[in-house]
Amino acid sequence: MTAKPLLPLDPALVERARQLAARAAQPVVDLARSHTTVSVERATLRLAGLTGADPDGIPWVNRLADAVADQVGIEHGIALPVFHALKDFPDLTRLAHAAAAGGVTFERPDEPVAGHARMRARRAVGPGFTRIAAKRRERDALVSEIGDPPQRPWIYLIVATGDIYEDIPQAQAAAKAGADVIAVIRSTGQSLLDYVPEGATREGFAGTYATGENFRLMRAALDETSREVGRYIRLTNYASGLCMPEIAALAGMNRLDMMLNDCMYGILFRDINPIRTFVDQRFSRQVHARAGIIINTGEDNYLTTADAVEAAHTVTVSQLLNERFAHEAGLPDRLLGLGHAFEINPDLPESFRLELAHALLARQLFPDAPLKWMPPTKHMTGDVFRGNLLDGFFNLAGVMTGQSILLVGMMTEAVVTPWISDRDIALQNVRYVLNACAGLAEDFHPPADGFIAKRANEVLGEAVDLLGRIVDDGLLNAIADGTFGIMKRPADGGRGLDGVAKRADDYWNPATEILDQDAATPAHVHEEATR
Amino acid sequence: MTAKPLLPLDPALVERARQLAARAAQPVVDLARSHTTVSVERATLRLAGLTGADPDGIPWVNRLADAVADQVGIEHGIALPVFHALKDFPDLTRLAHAAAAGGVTFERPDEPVAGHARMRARRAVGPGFTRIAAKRRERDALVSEIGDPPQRPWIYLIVATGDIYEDIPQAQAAAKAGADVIAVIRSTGQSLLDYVPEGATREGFAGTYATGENFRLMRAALDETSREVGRYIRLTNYASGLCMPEIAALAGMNRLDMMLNDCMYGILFRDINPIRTFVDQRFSRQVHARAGIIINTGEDNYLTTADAVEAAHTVTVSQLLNERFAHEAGLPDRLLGLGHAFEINPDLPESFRLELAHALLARQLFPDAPLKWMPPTKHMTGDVFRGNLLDGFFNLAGVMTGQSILLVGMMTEAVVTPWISDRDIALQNVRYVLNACAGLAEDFHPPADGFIAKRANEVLGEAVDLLGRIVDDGLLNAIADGTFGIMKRPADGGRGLDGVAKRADDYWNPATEILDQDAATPAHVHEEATR
Amino acid sequence: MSRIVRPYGDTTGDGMVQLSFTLPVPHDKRAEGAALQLAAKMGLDGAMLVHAKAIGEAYTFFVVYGASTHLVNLDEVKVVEKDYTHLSPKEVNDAIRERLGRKLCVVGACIGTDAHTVGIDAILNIKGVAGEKGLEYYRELRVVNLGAQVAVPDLVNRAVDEEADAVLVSQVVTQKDAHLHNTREMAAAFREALPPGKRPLLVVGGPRFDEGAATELGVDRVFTRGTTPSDVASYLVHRLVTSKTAPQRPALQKDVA
Amino acid sequence: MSRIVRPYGDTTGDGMVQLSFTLPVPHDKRAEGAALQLAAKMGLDGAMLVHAKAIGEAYTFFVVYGASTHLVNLDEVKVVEKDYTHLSPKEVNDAIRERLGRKLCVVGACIGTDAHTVGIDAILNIKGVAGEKGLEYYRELRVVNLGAQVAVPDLVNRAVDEEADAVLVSQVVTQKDAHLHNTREMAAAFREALPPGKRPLLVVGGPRFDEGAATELGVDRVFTRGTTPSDVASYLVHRLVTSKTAPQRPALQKDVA
Ligand code: B12
Ligand code: B12
Ligand SMILES: Cc1ncc(COP(=O)(O)O)c(C=O)c1O
Ligand SMILES: Cc1ncc(COP(=O)(O)O)c(C=O)c1O
Repeated sequence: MTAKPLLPLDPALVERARQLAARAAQPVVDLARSHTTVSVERATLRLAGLTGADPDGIPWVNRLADAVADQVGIEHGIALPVFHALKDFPDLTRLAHAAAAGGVTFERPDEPVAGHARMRARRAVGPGFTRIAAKRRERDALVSEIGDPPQRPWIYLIVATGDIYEDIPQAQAAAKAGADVIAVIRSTGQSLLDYVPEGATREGFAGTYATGENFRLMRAALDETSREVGRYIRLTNYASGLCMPEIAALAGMNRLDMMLNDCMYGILFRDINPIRTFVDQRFSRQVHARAGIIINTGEDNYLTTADAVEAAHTVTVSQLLNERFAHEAGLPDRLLGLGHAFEINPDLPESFRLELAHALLARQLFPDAPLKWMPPTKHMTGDVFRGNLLDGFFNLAGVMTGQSILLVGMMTEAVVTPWISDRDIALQNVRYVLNACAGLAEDFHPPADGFIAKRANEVLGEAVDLLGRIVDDGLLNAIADGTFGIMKRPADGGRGLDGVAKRADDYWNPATEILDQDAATPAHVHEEATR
Repeated sequence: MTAKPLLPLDPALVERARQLAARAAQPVVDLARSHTTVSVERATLRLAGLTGADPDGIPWVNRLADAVADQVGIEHGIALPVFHALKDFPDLTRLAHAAAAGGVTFERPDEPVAGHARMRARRAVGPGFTRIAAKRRERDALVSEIGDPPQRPWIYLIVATGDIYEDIPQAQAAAKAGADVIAVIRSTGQSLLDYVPEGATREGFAGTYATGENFRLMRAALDETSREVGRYIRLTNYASGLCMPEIAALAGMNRLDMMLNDCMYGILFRDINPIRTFVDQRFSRQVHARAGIIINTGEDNYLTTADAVEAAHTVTVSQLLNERFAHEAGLPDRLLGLGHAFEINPDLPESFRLELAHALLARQLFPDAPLKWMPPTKHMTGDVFRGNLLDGFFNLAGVMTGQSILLVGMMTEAVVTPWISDRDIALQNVRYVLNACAGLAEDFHPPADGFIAKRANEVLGEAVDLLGRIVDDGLLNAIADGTFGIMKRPADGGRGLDGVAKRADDYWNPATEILDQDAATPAHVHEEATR
Repeated sequence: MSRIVRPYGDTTGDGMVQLSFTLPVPHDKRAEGAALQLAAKMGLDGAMLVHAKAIGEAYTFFVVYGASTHLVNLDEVKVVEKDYTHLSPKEVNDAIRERLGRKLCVVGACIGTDAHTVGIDAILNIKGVAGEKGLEYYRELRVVNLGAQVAVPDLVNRAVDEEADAVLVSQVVTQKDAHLHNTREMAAAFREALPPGKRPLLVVGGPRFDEGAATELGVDRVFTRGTTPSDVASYLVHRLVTSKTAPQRPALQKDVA
Repeated sequence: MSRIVRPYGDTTGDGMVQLSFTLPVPHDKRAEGAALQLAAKMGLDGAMLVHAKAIGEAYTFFVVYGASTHLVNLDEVKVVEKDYTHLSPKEVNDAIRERLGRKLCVVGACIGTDAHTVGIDAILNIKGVAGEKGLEYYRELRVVNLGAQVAVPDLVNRAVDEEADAVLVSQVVTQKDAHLHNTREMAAAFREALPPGKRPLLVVGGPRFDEGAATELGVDRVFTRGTTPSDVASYLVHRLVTSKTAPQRPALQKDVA
């Protein structure tokens, strides 16, 4: 699906942009490698099979990890203390119960006892990774059996009732009406919860809680629907917020197919501490790489707070950084759903052609990535008639510029989380545009010295300049200065910093041990990834 | 405004199409030259200044013409009997009163008395033509003073309340909201009335009666608005139906700027007799040529009864015939608002690109004609949200293919005659597309061997074939066979045939005398017209 | 299934609806209040005024979202039940041939000033609609299609001349209720012209009719959006051929002045 | 101008409105009848069901047009009158300096789980909105912007610490009435924490609030769509500086449990 270039971009400049992105990312990668977080540690316990929650709904992984952290900290990794203590318990659940009751003393064992604990830990997380691998094979089998969507872009639709049992029929209806990908968005509050709720949930605000059980229920329902509609319907959720690594693990173990997973979204839009985010993000991406999950990045969000023309280059910069972080974590290009959006003020002269220029630029910079094309939101108003029109032109830009995943815009964007009818109207809109304009790209040839080519080059130039400044100042400082989305987030601010620890020299984690091997294995990495 | 060609059309084939159209039209032109109708005769009286109506609302032109027709027929022209009788009356109105009361005996005077009558007749219609010429100069002056719309296509909007006093504020509001051309559509019944109602009217169904007074009121209101908005707002009405020539005369005398005026619309869609229509049509076009009025033809209508893909070539054939008839009647290319429409079933794969192909074909065949681009109607449904979307793509096709006059589509097309809010939403739609995509034509280059070029050539080929068959069978037979819009209209059927007469050898009409001189004058005819 | 339902936005029972309208008032806070007043009177609870836009100086357009407090009782819904069995063209022809023993004559027209023939042609012309052939295709039907803009007296005369069993009338233009007026005028004219037993079956159709309005309009049957020729043919057979009773006329006298 | 108006389609007094909704019933004639029943209950006369489309097997979406029989009485429209004089930044600064003699302290936040800061930032940040600078630009205002997702207790504590004169809260997410619940919770918390004379002025804003709901929500003022910083600054000066009386609190006790 490599797209053929329509823009006269200077390859040297593109190369330079990538080098600068790698340089800008490196200090943050080093930071991520040298720190751990409570969520990374809990994710390890989840991979080791610990599930369930106490009567107050606090998951046992939290109760257990908290107990360990209280007693010996997390900087060495909680695996050794946990699996050492496990010698006296039949399983992790029983250990967690006891730890929650205050009845376990955790310690960091010395060799050779530590070796036994490591062995137990490796044996425990092994099945977790095996399950992820099995789910990945299951997906591959289902896709080859049932089939992929017949067209690009894939049609991506959001469901958001707050109640998994309302979500399921809506998602199934949406798939039958044409959606190829279903995203269940999360309740407004979830990203700030430092635990992942348990079980099937029916009470979310503007979205449904991401839980292992909700994942399972929805995936099972969509498997059924996939067979009915004759194409594998992909399921998406959000590996974001304070529990990013755990959610990634749950996603992998429940065969989610795509996950929103941005290197900076939580920092900027949830005020989560930057270091926490970067550490969590690396772990979760490593899991996604294993699970064959397509990540979706969140550059679209910047354009809801910043101006889409002025800040166009910040999208490009962020895409390059997300690409770099993803490659480093072992994700190949074909799993990189880099985001961008149709958010230019529609009253601006030539706004549609500016959108085409930006969308083509992304398409051409990342020819092998399944780019995610996001609909207008900021300039949507309560005028739903106009809203449906703008969504139509968004769809058109998606077709003309060869986008890979198209998030379906809703005419009620400025009004409510989508109604069943909004989705139906929106899908009808997408179907019309995809069908009526299917081959229009054949006729679309922006001249090399024309408006579109000029604009794309201008944005690329601005991106290279900004990357240069970020290399000089440091990415963390750039974020603190409001470079992305005009949100100023200092490295020592935000939530969740208390859950971060610099790894001690003897830090050990059976999951990262495996994951870091992956990242070192070129086989997982797409040929493009290392250029 | 000559458009530059995007399609690889064979010039020889285009030339052949025009030659065939001229040959197909000739017998009908001969028919039109050799017949007269009651409406042509009444139009002559209107040019001579006769206005007003009897207490039942029947215009004096009808009363007078009927009286003459009853006594001496119309085949010699009613001018001589009328102006001969006028010697005993102070003016035409008094003569008409008396004739209506049965108190006048009409006769065809012999020479030299006939010469005096002719003199009187010429002196009477002279001021009518002078008024038309003055109105034309007035328009030219206003346009150069106030200015034309800044953009192409011109935005053409329909007003249709049935009540001229509701129409006026709506038209003014529409102009302020962006309309460049206002059309007041007519009450459903008017085309079958064999007279033109008098005065300001407030009771029409799905449209407002076309009357001289309504023309005057609306034009005056729009003159006011033109100054306010800083561009000359054009006014459109319909020279169609049984009174086509009279309406044309009233339009010229009241400075209407465009008139719907098709060579076959009345035949096909109002079941008016073909001969009546062709005779009336020639006279009215001659008047329009004098008045500098842009005619709008009605090819769009065929696609509401026939399929827009199957019958695409009938549109092309009709455009070529309309062009031929118009040139023959003295209309230059710049007054030829040939019609075509976005009526392909939107569920058809590549429907939008087929629309582009058809629209480009028309654009390229008639590079100097102010083409009128008509919105979707047939496939519009009560789903107004979808309706607004389709209208957006219609607008886009208009911009991409360089259409000249864009009739604004309404999302409520399948529901009601437009509400004030429908127009506002529709204009907003047009504004968005025109503004956001202004220069998109720069990027639109359908390849010479691509889908669009192939389709355009296919339609042109089919059109040439059909023209060939029409030359062989005769246009009247083709119409009888349902060639256009699947409407079968035999030459001896339809309404108004009783108002047609073959001109006697001594037929004389002071208006046609002048108008036929025009047509012979190459000055009036655009250089393109005669090729 | 519950027999009482509410509109559905994204949660069962939420009652959500979308509404838009223009008020003839300039756009200001009072206008917005007026829009919400109307929404409240229409029974919207917690109405959200999500869009307000001036149209010129004297009008404002609004979009409102809110929860309708009204309940829909499915048991109280009145529908015109399909009182006839759906027949294939062959069944129609057989029934007419066997039971009536002569061709059944149908006269069709668009009356008044209405020139929209696509709908009636879809029913009558061989070409048909939605993959079905029109009534002309039925061997045992004799179809006289008068076309558009037929004056009511002309239609009555022709129906009498043809000894029509059924008259099919189409009305598409609805502005100022033209379709209703014309239909009533037509029904009255047939009543005047012919005694009860002699009148043809009167059928009207068009996209904006209410199927339940037959009695009120003085006709036997109303067809609306999505009608196909076989619907009409089946109905005609049911009413004119297979029904034991003579075509039952609605109580015309009391409905139409 | 008449004080009684009706919606306007294309003729004065026609009452025309457009309506759309989904019913949780499969698409059939009964569903269409149900849609018309709802339209009738909402007061639509001669409602036309112009579009009906199945959404899956259990839902049907409808578009209805019709004439609303309800009248809008402009005299009965309740609007929150602008009870303050609109001031320029200079006038605001002068008034505070001259009459209050100290800076006026404003604490702003998005509370609950709401992370939509664009609205409150538009009011507070220098950048502002609609060509106006935000409150930070006003020399005599001290602005503390706590950002998003602030827990109510944290907001109260901070307001106390800063001795805030006014608290500005934004709420954008309205699903399940989150904005109303959060606002009531916030108002109650301030009531509990501080005695009447000591409480800061409570102002909430967001696109889907009803400006008339202040009393009911237990706050002093509600701002909605299209608010600009100078609206807020002028209001603050009016309530906290120029009004002779002390900031008048609505009767909080009786409204919120
Ligand atoms: C095609 C069309 C035309 C064509 C008509 C060509 C022709 N020979 O029929 C042309 C271009 C000539 C035309 C002209 C006008 N039109 Co027109 N037209 C339409 C259009 C686009 C489609 C109508 C159509 O063909 N539908 C397809 C058929 C198959 O559907 P149908 O009629 O509903 O029929 C089905 C059922 O209703 C039923 N049915 C219908 N009749 C009958 C009869 C019987 C006995 C039975 C059993 C069933 C039945 O069965 C059919 C098959 O399922 C509509 C807009 C739209 N999209 O609906 C406007 C529309 C109907 N037109 C309209 C108007 C106003 C006009 C004009 C009056 C405008 C003017 N002032 O100049 C003119 C004049 C016409 C006149 N004197 O009546 C308005 C009517 C507004 C209203 N609600 O009152 C509409 C809605 C457009 C609009 N929004 O303004 N029009
Ligand atoms: C931008 C945006 C975002 C950005 C927010 C970035 C940020 N830092 O603020 C991002 C992308 C992060 C985001 C995320 C989400 N969003 Co959001 N978002 C929007 C969007 C597109 C625009 C909102 C906006 O910025 N408006 C512009 C500002 C200037 O307008 P305003 O807020 O109305 O403010 C004005 C007035 O109301 C008033 N005002 C507002 N507050 C205050 C306060 C005071 C004191 C005063 C005096 C005045 C005042 O003055 C302002 C200036 O005039 C809307 C859709 C839309 N077009 O409206 C959805 C929307 C608000 N989001 C929505 C949702 C559901 C979410 C999510 C919860 C989705 C999810 N489940 O993941 C997330 C999570 C956010 C969370 N935890 O709250 C829904 C809310 C649905 C509802 N009605 O409940 C909306 C309507 C979209 C939709 N249809 O689904 N979103
Ligand atoms: C990249 C990305 N991550 C995550 C989210 C979801 O946010 P939350 O983490 O609050 O559920 C979004 C929302 O749009 C997003 O764009
Ligand atoms: C070419 C043409 N003439 C005339 C008319 C108007 O019809 P009438 O003559 O019935 O007013 C139309 C309507 O669309 C038209 O397209």
